[in-house]
Amino acid sequence: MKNITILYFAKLREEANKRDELLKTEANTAIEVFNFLKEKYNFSLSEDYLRVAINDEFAEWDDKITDNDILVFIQPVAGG
Amino acid sequence: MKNITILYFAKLREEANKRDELLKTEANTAIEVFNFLKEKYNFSLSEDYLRVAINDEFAEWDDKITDNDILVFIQPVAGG
Amino acid sequence: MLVSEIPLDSSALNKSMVNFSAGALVTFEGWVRNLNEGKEVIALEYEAYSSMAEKEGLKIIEEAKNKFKIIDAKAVHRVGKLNLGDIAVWVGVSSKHRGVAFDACEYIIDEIKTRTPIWKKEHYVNGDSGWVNCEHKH
Amino acid sequence: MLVSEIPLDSSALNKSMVNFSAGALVTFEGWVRNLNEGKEVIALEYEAYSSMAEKEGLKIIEEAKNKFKIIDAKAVHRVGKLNLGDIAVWVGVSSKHRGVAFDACEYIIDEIKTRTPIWKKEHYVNGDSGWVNCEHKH
Repeated sequence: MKNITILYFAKLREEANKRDELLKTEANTAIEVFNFLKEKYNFSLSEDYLRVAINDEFAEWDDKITDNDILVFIQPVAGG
Repeated sequence: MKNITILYFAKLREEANKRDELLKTEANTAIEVFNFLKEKYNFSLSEDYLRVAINDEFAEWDDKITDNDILVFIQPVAGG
Repeated sequence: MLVSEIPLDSSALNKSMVNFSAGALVTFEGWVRNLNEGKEVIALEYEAYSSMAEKEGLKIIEEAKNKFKIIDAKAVHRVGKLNLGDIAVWVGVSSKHRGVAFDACEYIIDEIKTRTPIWKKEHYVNGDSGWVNCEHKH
Repeated sequence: MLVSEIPLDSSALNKSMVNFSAGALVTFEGWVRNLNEGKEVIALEYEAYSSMAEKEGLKIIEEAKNKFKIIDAKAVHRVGKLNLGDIAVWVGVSSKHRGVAFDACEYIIDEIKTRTPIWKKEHYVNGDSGWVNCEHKH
């Protein structure tokens, strides 16, 4: 069992209706966490369209997560 | 006989020791005027290294000059 | 790179770049404009994952310093509610010779727009609003 | 393009470019720096054939507007005695999209440096002085 923090921004913040949450999880990878939360909040964006950051750094979806990690699902940025 | 004006700038101004002068001349082309003044003031810059402007526009050395023209010998500009 | 909740003062930012060994300063200002993809914009807000945006921004600036022979580079991105004509992002690059300052400034703003976690929500005249690049994707 | 005998105020110049349909402003500032070709500079003066410099500058700006899809462009060149850190020349270009603003701004400053009749005399720490690009040529 791990304790991790999720921060939400922009559209996902609006869809989750929160800025952050603490999660107790048995998930091993970032994608497992995302899939759980996508179902919980019915996110409109799929993982193909997002990147994940672990502890302020871009990471891969199948990277392992460890206790006290901070995860952020990074939507396409403002661009242009 | 034509009345023309010469304006001097930068190094040629220092060498001629004047900002401008009125010239009565029988010269037909810009290069003839320049050669006369180069000899008069012992200019350190030759026509290969200069351009000429007639009435605020770049011109050719063998362009004809006419009464009331304003001539300027354009040294290499500040560049860089 | 910094993320700022207060309006950007390009005059002060430009002055902060003064350096007697620099001959050139190239700056970029990104402004809030009144049209995006044909829709009339009345206001917008930027939201940042600030700690990561600042780290990623510093990486970009270090990359620019390694790639181009520049003296200094800085960037600041505004967050919060912005109005038409406000500065959303400022980038400044100083160098001895100007060519590399143009190249480095363009590199930095291109990378900031691609890589830093900062999002833009536009509010339109017709009452709609939306997160740019995030709508209608599944 | 204008030739100015008074110091350039880049803040006012930048503000003069504000336009709600523009999303990007790229500016170039050329500064007086303390070294040129290894010689230590303490001051310099610019001298212009102003009427022609302004006409040639306007041609350059018209060329830039024809070549690049920009909204507006302006340039101002200082003349007279300048000190270290002073702005010798300012160029600003606004556009909807930023890439062309970088290209146009670089085009304008490159052409100004090549074509406008403005000359620079440098004064060095050792007491020498000289017109840049005009010395020792016959």
